Amino acid sequence: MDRKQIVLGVIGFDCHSVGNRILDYFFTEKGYKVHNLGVMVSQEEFIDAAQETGAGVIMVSSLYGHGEIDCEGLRDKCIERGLDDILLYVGGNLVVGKTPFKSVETKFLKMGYDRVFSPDTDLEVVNNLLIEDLKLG
Amino acid sequence: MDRKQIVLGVIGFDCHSVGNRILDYFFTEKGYKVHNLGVMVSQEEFIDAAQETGAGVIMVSSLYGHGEIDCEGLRDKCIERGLDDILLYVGGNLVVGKTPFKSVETKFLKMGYDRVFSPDTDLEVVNNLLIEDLKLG
Amino acid sequence: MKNTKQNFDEFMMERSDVLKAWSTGKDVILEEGLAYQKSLDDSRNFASTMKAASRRGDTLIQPRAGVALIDEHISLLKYLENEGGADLLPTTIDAYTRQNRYNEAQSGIEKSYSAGTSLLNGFPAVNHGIAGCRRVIESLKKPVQVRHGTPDARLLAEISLASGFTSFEGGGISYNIPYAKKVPLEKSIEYWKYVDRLVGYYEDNGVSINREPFGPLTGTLVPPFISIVIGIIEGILALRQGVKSITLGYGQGGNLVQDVSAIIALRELADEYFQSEGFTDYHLTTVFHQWMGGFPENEAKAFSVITWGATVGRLAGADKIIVKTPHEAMGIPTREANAQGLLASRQAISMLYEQKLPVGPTYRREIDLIKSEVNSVMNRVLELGAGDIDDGIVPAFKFGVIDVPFAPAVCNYGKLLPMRDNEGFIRVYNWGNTHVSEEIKELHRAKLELRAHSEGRNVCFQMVTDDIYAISKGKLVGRPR
Amino acid sequence: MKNTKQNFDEFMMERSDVLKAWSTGKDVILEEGLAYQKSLDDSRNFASTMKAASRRGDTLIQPRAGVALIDEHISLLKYLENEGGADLLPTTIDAYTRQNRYNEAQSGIEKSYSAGTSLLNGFPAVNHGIAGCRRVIESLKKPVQVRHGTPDARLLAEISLASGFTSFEGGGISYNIPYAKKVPLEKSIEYWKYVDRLVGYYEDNGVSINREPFGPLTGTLVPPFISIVIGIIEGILALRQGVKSITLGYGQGGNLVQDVSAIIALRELADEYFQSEGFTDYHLTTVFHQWMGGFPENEAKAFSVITWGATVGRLAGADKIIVKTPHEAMGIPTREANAQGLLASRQAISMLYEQKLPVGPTYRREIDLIKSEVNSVMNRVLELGAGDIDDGIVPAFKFGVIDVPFAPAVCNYGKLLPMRDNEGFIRVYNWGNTHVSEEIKELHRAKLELRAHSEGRNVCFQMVTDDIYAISKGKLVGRPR
Ligand code: B12
Ligand code: B12
Repeated sequence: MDRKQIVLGVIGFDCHSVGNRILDYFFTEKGYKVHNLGVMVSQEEFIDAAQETGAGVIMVSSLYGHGEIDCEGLRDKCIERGLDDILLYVGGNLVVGKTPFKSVETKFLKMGYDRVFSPDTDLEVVNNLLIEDLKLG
Repeated sequence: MDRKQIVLGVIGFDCHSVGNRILDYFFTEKGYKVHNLGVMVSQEEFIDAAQETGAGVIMVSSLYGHGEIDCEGLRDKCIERGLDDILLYVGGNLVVGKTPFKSVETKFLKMGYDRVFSPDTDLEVVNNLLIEDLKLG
Repeated sequence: MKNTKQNFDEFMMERSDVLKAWSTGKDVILEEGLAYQKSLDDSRNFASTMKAASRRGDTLIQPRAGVALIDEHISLLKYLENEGGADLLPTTIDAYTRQNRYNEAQSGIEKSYSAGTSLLNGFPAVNHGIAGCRRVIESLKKPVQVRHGTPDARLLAEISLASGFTSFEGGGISYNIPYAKKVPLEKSIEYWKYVDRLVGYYEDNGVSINREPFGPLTGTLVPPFISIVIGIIEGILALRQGVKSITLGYGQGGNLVQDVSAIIALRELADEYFQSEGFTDYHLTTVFHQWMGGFPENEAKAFSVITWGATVGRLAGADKIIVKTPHEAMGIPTREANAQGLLASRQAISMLYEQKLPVGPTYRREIDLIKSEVNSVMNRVLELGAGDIDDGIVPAFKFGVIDVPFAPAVCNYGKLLPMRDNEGFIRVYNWGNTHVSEEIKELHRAKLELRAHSEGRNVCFQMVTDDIYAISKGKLVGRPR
Repeated sequence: MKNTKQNFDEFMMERSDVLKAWSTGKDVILEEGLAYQKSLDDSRNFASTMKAASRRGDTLIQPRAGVALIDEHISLLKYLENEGGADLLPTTIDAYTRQNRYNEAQSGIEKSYSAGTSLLNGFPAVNHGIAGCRRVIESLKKPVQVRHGTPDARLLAEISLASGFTSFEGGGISYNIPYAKKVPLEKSIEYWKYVDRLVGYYEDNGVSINREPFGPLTGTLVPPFISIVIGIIEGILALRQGVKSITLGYGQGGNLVQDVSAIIALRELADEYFQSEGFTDYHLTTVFHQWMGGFPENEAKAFSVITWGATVGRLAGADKIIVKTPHEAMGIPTREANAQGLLASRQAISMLYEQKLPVGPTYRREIDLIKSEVNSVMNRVLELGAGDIDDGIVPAFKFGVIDVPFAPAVCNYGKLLPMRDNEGFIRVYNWGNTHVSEEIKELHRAKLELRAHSEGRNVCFQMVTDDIYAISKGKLVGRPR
């Protein structure tokens, strides 16, 4: 099972597609196999794709402000479906309104995400963390 | 003795002449006799002019930030020189740096000024206060 | 018959289904809504406010704003009206309502109540229903527009127009392609004919309602001709259903000459096409959107982007400017941040109020280029529709004759790739199947080669990526680091 | 002999007196200062930084900043260098030092120590002396300029240049007329010959020091030709003393066409006059000052004025822009506010970096107008000086041939009154004795009549007042309320 695969998508009813394209392009260039589900992806669709592909990480984006509502419960559903050790990365404008990133991070870590990223994240940094977390290094 | 006279000037080593021109023009239009000493006026020059003319009010401007240093002591000197009931008005950017106007006002009232004005003062309001204070109304 | 004004009886039949989609629909009575609209003062009418402004040569400013709960929404809009000095008010609709997910919207309202803060990214007007919406309208002095991104906005239109909103943003293309994933284009176009027909009803009965197709699309490096083609098509579809007050939009690209030229071209072309379709009894205005792509996080820098937008919008002679806020990159703005965006924009517009930008040959050349791009695409759409624009739309998207960059909709061809040239004009790098002459393609290509040369690299996808980030990183053109 | 380079021995004699004016003067040794300057890296040299920028076609940004105490001043400038991203650094001198009141400055330093905050409006460089000033220079990476407003800046120049400052703002006219009341013009001109001669010494010995006449003057509705005439005259006086790196300045008026035209005219005219005086070995650059008159108090509006300034400065092709801050109307800015001004300006400049404003006939007409105004005044000054510009200056001011509006100096004629025309161009309402042709006067008059007509009032002094307030109240032209 090749863990160097990423399931990528924008969760909920969020239509912001630009960042998604860039993440796809970036990680493909870095040698990952990217399964890009595009925008408006439900939790079920993320999990289905992760099961089908055996990807090591699900990368969830939420830009439009409903992240808090949409992202809740994904970890539990993963466990229910037997994806015990899948990595969950989440990033974007995760809550409604300008909020100190620390408090956003705390909130999403508590929800069971492994790493939380702000919109100005340097993708090279993300890649380094991913190598570490997937023990590819 | 005609109290409807104003001694006007910019105190200290302050060169800001634009507001001074406007005050001169405005109060002249309103029917006061304005003795405009221009910029860079010392406390002594203000008092001399007030004594010579018998004006009811000295209007001190300070824009350049040294107002706190330059304006201190004018009230005492007026009393020394027998100008017991002359009005002292002061206005402009009275201290160094953006400061809540209330604290500036308190500071200058304590120094013995009768009224303290911020730079965005509506001159019509000043005129109304002056009529009241000079009991011209 | 689909290409002309929908028959009123058919409309009424469709309507009875539309109103069933959520419980608040049952309160909407067409004549009662009309009567309510007539009871409102003219100063609250969006259409006549736009008309008066354009006669005066004024440029109005309007924010985006919407929160979950009615009282909070009212106090937000009052603040923007009084402290921000907005000329026109918005009601931005939340993203669940945009997808007709009224259940989710309802739970968002409830969660917002208990959280004591809005957890929705807009105002769920359908759920609040007529009574709630009228409270909003009656609390304000300025005209209010519904701003959203809803492929099927029929119920939203019914409720909001009956509640006294006097302008409705969107269109069958512009509120599908950038906002939806799987809604078939033929569907959203049908839905929007309904909306336009509803507006037509109000117009026929003496109440003018402004309609505003969404010009900026994905907000990201959209070449002017694409935005203009779609604006013209949506304009024609709207006029056919009886719309009379129409405001066509354009999202700032960033280059002064290109943006000014685009607004001029937009206005001239729209009039040409509308008139060649036989319409004369309409009032056309333009709206300029301050930079719609990624913003810098730093607020001082964001102010600079906002001001540059207001500056160009005014110099271009737009009738209205949609204003961003210093919080743009971070999240839904506080009301203070929203008012700051308005105040900065107002200052720029009024400092430019009496200034006229001399528009010489450089602009004229760009205007001509945009016009020939638009004309060749429009001709192809007409061909595909065998002479009728409406019939041409779906095939045009299917074959990629019209292609919106970075759009999420699967019905968008998705091959066109834009890129900035060496002076920051948005050009096309990969045309996909977009239909323009070889000569035009050559011209774009040459401009892009110039840039590539000056950067010492080949024209490549990395440039597109760099361009997407550029303004948020403080540049216009994404040069290699 | 006064019109040419001062004899070195005479200079040295005068110098021994200059250094006695305050105790710190005794530490200044010419050769030691020169050696110190030579020890500094080229990246800290203002003149070469300006030259390199103008070659690259770049527009550099520089703030104004200065506080009473050395450590605070260093940390302020470091902040502006690192967080604000300033290309060039200032050291703004306090107003006591500007009037050579070193005693008052000393007491300001002491009061600032005990108050724990700066009570001076700038950095008292003379009192801090060479050791203090060198600590400032050595703590920074970017070149540092002395910015002040000092009629007699001889000691300040000695101390600061020996300390590693590599640019010195001011001139015998521009640092008298707007900044002083009773200093005779002939005096300040002599003092500034000394400063220029000192710079000439450094130049002769291989260290280039940049000189920058103060273009904006009173910052309030100064018609371009007045600023340009004074810039050219001060430029010639400086070149005569051996200055080689010269930056001529202009304060934004607010109208795009006029401001762009003014910068173009300034550059072209300066080269013409300098060359007709026989100078070829100099490097000329321009500096654009963001709006120098009264600012709006609201910070969002202030950001807008700042951005508009950066925009026009860049479009005009200025080599440097002096940046204002969102605190401008309120008081000396905090360092954060100062950095914000820089960041907003940088964003605007870099978004415009690759854009070229098409400069067509409308600009060209304005350029020609400015040129003929400058030429007629310059001709008259030359006449009054019997062929020599230097001899013409004092009589020109005395008779009002050159007349700076709203200036405090008694040696200024003070009759000229400026006023905005209907498009916001700064025109002349009352010419006093300024020497231009009847044709030009007619042109101004006609433009002003147009405005008066559109406002339904006669051309009157109230308009001048209204114009002075206008930008701070959010407009360019002061229309009746
Ligand atoms: C362009 C844009 C749009 C376009 C989108 C077009 C499209 N289909 O893509 C349009 C105009 C259609 C649009 C619509 C809306 N938008 Co919008 N939009 C933006 C804007 C200006 C730029 C987004 C963008 O493309 N950025 C460029 C890309 C490259 O960056 P990015 O998206 O941030 O993605 C990067 C990072 O976030 C990060 N990242 C993202 N996800 C992940 C995940 C992981 C694991 C990692 C490691 C990193 C990562 O990496 C990405 C690549 O660098 C932003 C504000 C901004 N950023 O300036 C608002 C913004 C995202 N939008 C917003 C909103 C609210 C909406 C709307 C609801 C309308 C409204 N109420 O105003 C609708 C959405 C409707 C819907 N159903 O989703 C809000 C969200 C508010 C919040 N979170 O509090 C924002 C922040 C604006 C604001 N301040 O109000 N929008
Ligand atoms: C133009 C200007 C200049 C010009 C002045 C030309 C001239 N000779 O007049 C120039 C460029 C030369 C200049 C120089 C300096 N300036 Co200056 N200048 C300004 C500016 C931009 C506008 C002033 C102006 O003309 N306003 C228009 C007139 C109509 O308004 P006004 O002056 O405020 O006057 C009105 C009111 O204040 C009020 N008022 C004033 N006095 C009184 C008195 C009474 C009794 C009443 C009722 C009302 C009243 O009524 C007036 C008419 O409406 C202000 C900032 C601003 N306001 O935007 C800075 C400002 C005043 N300057 C400032 C400084 C520090 C200086 C300098 C020391 C340089 C420096 N360090 O930056 C030097 C001063 C040297 C010296 N010896 O004085 C600071 C003062 C800082 C502070 N108080 O904390 C300011 C606030 C800028 C800033 N934020 O740093 N300046």
